[in-house]
Amino acid sequence: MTSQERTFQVDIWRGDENGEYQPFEVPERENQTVLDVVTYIQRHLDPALAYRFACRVGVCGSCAMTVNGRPRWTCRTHVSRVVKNGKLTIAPLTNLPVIRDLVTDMTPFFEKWRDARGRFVAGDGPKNELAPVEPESNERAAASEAIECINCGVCYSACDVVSWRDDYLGPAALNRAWAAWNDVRDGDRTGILKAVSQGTGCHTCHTHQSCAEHCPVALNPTFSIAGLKRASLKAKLKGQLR
Amino acid sequence: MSISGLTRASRAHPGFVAALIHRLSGLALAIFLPLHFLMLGLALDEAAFSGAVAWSNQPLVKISEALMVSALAVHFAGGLRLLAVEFLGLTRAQGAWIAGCFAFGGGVGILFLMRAF
Amino acid sequence: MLETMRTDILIIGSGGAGLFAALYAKKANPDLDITIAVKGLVGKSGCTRMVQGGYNVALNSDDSIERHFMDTIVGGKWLPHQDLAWALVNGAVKRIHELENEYGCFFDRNADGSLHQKAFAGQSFDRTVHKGDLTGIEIINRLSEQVWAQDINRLEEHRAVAFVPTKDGSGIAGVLLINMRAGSFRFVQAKTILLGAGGGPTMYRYHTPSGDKSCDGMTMGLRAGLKLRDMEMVQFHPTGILAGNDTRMTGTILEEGLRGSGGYLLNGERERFMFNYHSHGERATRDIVSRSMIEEVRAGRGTPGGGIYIRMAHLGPEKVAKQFKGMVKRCADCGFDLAGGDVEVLPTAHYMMGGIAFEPDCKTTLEGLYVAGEDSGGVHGANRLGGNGVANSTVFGGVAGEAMAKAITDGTDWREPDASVIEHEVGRCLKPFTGKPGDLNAIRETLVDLMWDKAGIIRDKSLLEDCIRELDALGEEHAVAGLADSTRAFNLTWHDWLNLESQILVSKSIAHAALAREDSRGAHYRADFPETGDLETTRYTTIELSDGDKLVTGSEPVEFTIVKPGESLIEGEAGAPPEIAPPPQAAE
Amino acid sequence: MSPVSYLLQRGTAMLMVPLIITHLAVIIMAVQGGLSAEEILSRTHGSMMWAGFYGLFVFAASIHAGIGMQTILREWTPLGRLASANIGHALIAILWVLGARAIYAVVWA
Ligand SMILES: Cc1cc2nc3c(=O)[nH]c(=O)nc-3n(C[C@H](O)[C@H](O)[C@H](O)COP(=O)(O)OP(=O)(O)OC[C@H]3O[C@@H](n4cnc5c(N)ncnc54)[C@H](O)[C@@H]3O)c2cc1C
Ligand code: HEM
Ligand code: SF4
Ligand code: F3S
Ligand code: FES
Repeated sequence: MTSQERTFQVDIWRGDENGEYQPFEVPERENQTVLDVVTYIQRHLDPALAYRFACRVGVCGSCAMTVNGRPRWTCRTHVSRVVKNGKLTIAPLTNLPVIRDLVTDMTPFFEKWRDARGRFVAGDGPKNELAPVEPESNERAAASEAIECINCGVCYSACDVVSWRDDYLGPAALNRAWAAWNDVRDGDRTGILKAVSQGTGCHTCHTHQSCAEHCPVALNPTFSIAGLKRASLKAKLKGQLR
Repeated sequence: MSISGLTRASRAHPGFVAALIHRLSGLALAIFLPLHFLMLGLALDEAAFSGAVAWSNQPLVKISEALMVSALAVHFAGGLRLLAVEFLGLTRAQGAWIAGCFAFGGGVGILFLMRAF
Repeated sequence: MLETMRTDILIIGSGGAGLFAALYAKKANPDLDITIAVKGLVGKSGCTRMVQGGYNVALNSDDSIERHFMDTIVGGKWLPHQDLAWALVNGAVKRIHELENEYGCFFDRNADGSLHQKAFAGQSFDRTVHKGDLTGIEIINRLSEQVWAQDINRLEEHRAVAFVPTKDGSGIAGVLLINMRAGSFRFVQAKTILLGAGGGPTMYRYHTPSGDKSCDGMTMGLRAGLKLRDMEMVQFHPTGILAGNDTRMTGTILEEGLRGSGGYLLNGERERFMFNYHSHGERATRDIVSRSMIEEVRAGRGTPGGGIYIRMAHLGPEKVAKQFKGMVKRCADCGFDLAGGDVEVLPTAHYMMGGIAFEPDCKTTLEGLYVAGEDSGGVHGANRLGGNGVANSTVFGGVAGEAMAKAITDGTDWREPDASVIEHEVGRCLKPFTGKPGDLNAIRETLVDLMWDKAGIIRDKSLLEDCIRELDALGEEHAVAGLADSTRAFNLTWHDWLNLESQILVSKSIAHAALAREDSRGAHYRADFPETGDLETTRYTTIELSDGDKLVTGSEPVEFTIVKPGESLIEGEAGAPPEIAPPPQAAE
Repeated sequence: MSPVSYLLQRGTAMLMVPLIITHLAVIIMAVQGGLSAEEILSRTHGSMMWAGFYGLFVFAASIHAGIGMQTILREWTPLGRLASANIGHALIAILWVLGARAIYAVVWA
C-alpha cells in the first residue's frame, strides 16, 4: 500500500453468531466490488478471513452477504454504490446459521426448497418428444417470470417473517414452487399446492415485499406467493388438497 | 453483538413500513375492541352510559379517539391494498398505493378532529 | 484428524457431469449409497452453471446427428477422438429429452411451442437449445433440486486432494478430501469413483471459469499416473472484461453476440482493426479474433488498460440496452457503460479441450475410476464448439453414472487403500503450515502473467521454453512457501496454496504439450509453425507424470474410425454457417 | 398460517369492507358537535337494521382480530403455535360475548 493511496474503512464480521466486527483499512480502486474488498482483506490483511464465492459474475448465488445492513450479491455490487460516509460494514447473511465470518450454512434454505416441492415431477407425456408449450401462454409467461432464480438466499435473508418464525418456507422456495406449478408438463401440480399450503407455507407470507425489493435479479417472489395463495385456496375450496 | 439490530436497513422500504403500520394499527384495534364493547355495554345502565359518553367528550379523549379512527382507516385502506396484492396480483407501484393508504388514514383522522372540535 | 467413511459411489464435483452421474446411478439402482463431494455447494459451484449460450443437439428433421458430428470433427481440426465425439452427438439428443421431460428444464420455445434452437458459431445448422442467455442456471438448478430431494449424500465444501490407490496400484480405493469447513481430512472409500471437477484454465491472467476451479482433477489424475491428452488446447474467448488486476470481474465474459450483432472492436486509437487481419472483421471466429486482438496490443496499439475497446453505441444505445439487457446490466454493475460507451476487453481463457484420456464408457486406466466433463480430454480435439461443452459434461456424466452402477451390480467391491499414500498426501497438504510464510500473492501474479505471456494465445519455442523454466522455478518457490498457522477451518488462503499447486502442475503440462505440438491448429497457435500440417497423419499429444515429478510428453496417431480427412458424412461444408452467414447469435 | 385461517381472516376482511365504510361515515357524522348518549341510543334503540349491522360486524371483526392476534403472538412472542392459537381462539370467544352484550345494551336495554 503506497502512502498516496486513498483508503476507506471496512468493518467485517468475525466469528460465528456471537462474533463481532473488526475494522480494516482497504485501498480504493476505480473498479472494485464488495467481493473484491473481501478478497483484498483475505489476500493482504488477514489470510484467515472466511467468505464464499464461485462464479464472480452473478450466476451462482454463492457470494451474498449483508452489506451496510442489506443483503446483496457482493460480486456484482460496486463499492461506490454502497459505501456510506466512506465506510462499509460487511456481515454474513441473516436468517441462516453462521459457519464462520461471512459464510453461512445454506442447508435450511435448500431443505425448504425441497419441502416446498420446488422440483419438477415428470408427467406421463411421451418421453421421446418435447412437449409443445406456447411461449405466450399464461402459464409459460408466469413460469418465465419466476424461473431465473440464482438461489442466492438474499430474499430469504431480507424476509422478516423468516426471522420471526424459522419454520416459514420463505420467498425463494415458494417462488420456485410457483414456477413449477405453472409448468404444464408437471405430473403432480396439486402436490405442489399441498406442499405450500401447509401451516408454514405461502399463507404465512405477510406481503412485506422485502424479497422483491432485494432480489438481485429482479424477481418478484411476492407476486409468486400471492399466486400460490390464490391457487391453493381455490384447490382447498374444491377439496383437492386432501 | 448481533449481526443486525432492530433497525435493519433492509427494512427501509415502503412494503415493510406498510406491513409494520398495518400490524401496529391492527394490534391497537384489537386491544381497543374489547374496551369499546365494554363501554357500549354500559348502555345497560343509562346513567353510566351518559357519564361515559360525556367523559369521552374531553379534548384528550377526543384526540385519542381520533387516533383510533385513523388507525381504523389506515388499517382498512392498507387491508384493501393487501387484498389487491393477494387476490389481484397487484404488486407494482406499491410505494404510491401505500402512500395513498397513509394519506387516507391521516385524512380521516383530521376530518374527525375538525368535526369533533 | 482423519475421518473415514464408505460409500458405494463417490462423485467429485457437482457440475453437469457430477449431477447427471448421481441421478443416473440412483436411477439405475436406488439401493446404492451415493455421495457427491464438492469444493463449493452442490449446484452452486463450477462452470456448467455459468453456461450462457446453450446446448448443441441435432433435433430438427433437417439437421442430423451426422451433421452435428461433422461440425464437431471439423471444428476440432480432425483431432477429436471420433468414437467419443460420436457418443457426444448421439447422447445429446437423449439428454435434452431427459432434461426437459424428467428433470423439468424449461428451454425457450418457438411461437408454435416447439423448442427454439439458435445459431452458434462453427455450426452448419442452428441447433443450440437455450434458456435465454442463462441456460446453465436452468440446467443446474433443475438437476440440483432433483438431487436435494433424493437420498444422495452431500459432502459440501469438501475438496478432493488425492486419489488413493490399492497397495498394488491396480485400482482406486478411495479419495482423500479436506473438509473445508472443519479444516480436517476425510478419506472416502468407494467402489467406483467419478472425477467431474471440471478442469478450468484459471492459471491465465484473464479467465472465465468460476473461482473454485483450479485443475485439481487433472492434477490428481497426473499424480495417480493417468495419461492426459491435448493439454496444449486451451480455448480463449475474445471478449473478457478488463477492469484492472485487483478485481475478480476481470476476465469475465461479454457475450459473443455483441460482435455478432455488429459491435466494433477498436484499438487504443479508437480505430477498427479487425479487417486488417481477416475479411470477416469482428465476426471472424473466436481464435482469429483473439489472436488479432493480442497482435494489436503487442504492436503497441492497445488501450490504456492494455486491451481493446468494444463499442456498441453506434447501434443505438437504447436498442443495445434492450437487446443485451443482461450484459449491459452486468457492465453497469461493474461501473461501465456498454450501451453508450467503450468498454475495455481482452481475450480470456475459457475452456480446456485437453484432459484425462478416457473411453466412451468413461473408464480410465485406473480400475474403478471414471471421468467425465471438462476434466476429460479427447472429445473436442483442437477446438470446442460453443454449445458442445455442456453437452459433453451432461452426456458423459450420465454414461458414467450408469456404468458405475452397473459395475457395482456386476460385483465390484470396495478395495483396500494403500495407507501410506493417505499419510503421504495428508503430509503434502499440511506442508505449508510448517514453512515460513511465503508470498502467495506474488506467486499467483507471476503464474498468471507467465501463462498469459508465454503459453497464451500466440506461442513459440523460445517463449514456451522460458515458460517451462520459469514454471519450474515458481514450483520450487511455491513448494517452500508457508502459511501462517491460523485456523484451518474455512481457511481460504490454505486453499489458495493448494489451488496454486494444482495450477502450476497443469500449467507445466500445458506448456510441455504446447512445445511438443509443432503445428498450429484450432486453439493452439505457434508463431514459429503457423501451418496446420498434414491432416491424414494427425497425432495428439499425451503427457504423464513419471518418477513422481517428471512430465513426459508423447504423441499418438488419431484413429479415424468413422470419417477420414477429405471425407464427409454430410452434404455441404461442415462448420460453415447455414445459408448466408447470419451473425452468430452466440451468447457464451 | 393454515389455508383455513387465511380464508377466514381474508374473508372477514372483505366482509367488513362495507361495514367499515358505513361505520366510519357514521362516526364522522355523529361526532359533529360532540357525542351524546341520547343521540347514539336514539339511533340504535329498537332498530333491527343496526342490530343486524353490528351483529355481523362483531362476528367478523372478532374472528379477524382473533386470527390476527394469533399471528402476532406466534411471530413476536416466544409462544409456540399451539399457545398462540389457543389465545387467539379465546380472544374470538371473549369478543363475541362482549360484542353481543354491547349490541344488546344499545339496541334493547
Ligand atoms: C462463462 C462460461 C460460459 C460457458 N458457456 C457455455 C455454453 O454456452 N455452452 C457450452 O456448451 N459450454 C459452455 N461453457 C463450458 C461449460 O460450462 C463446461 O464445459 C462444462 O459445464 C463443464 O462441466 P463439468 O461438469 O465438467 O464441470 P463444472 O460444471 O465446472 O463442475 C465442476 C465441479 O467440480 C467441483 N470441483 C472442482 N475441484 C474440486 C475438488 N478438488 N474437489 C471437489 N470438487 C471439486 C466444482 O466445485 C464444481 O462443482 C461455458 C463455460 C464458462 C466458464
Ligand atoms: C375492512 C376492514 C379491514 C380490512 C380490509 C382488514 C384487512 C386485514 C388484512 C388483509 C390483514 C392481514 C395482514 C397480514 O397477515 O399480512 C389484517 C390483519 C389484521 N387485522 Fe385487519 N382488516 C380490517 C379490519 C380490522 C379490524 C376492525 C381489526 C380490529 C379489530 C383488525 C385487526 C387486525 C389484526 C390484529 C391483524 C393482524 C395483523 C398482522 O398479522 O400483522 N382488522 N387485516
Ligand atoms: S428469488 Fe432472487 S433473491 Fe431470492 S434466491 Fe432467487 S435470485 Fe436470490
Ligand atoms: S419478504 Fe417475506 S413476507 Fe412475503 S412478500 Fe416476501 S416473503
Ligand atoms: S460469486 Fe457467483 S453470484 Fe457472486
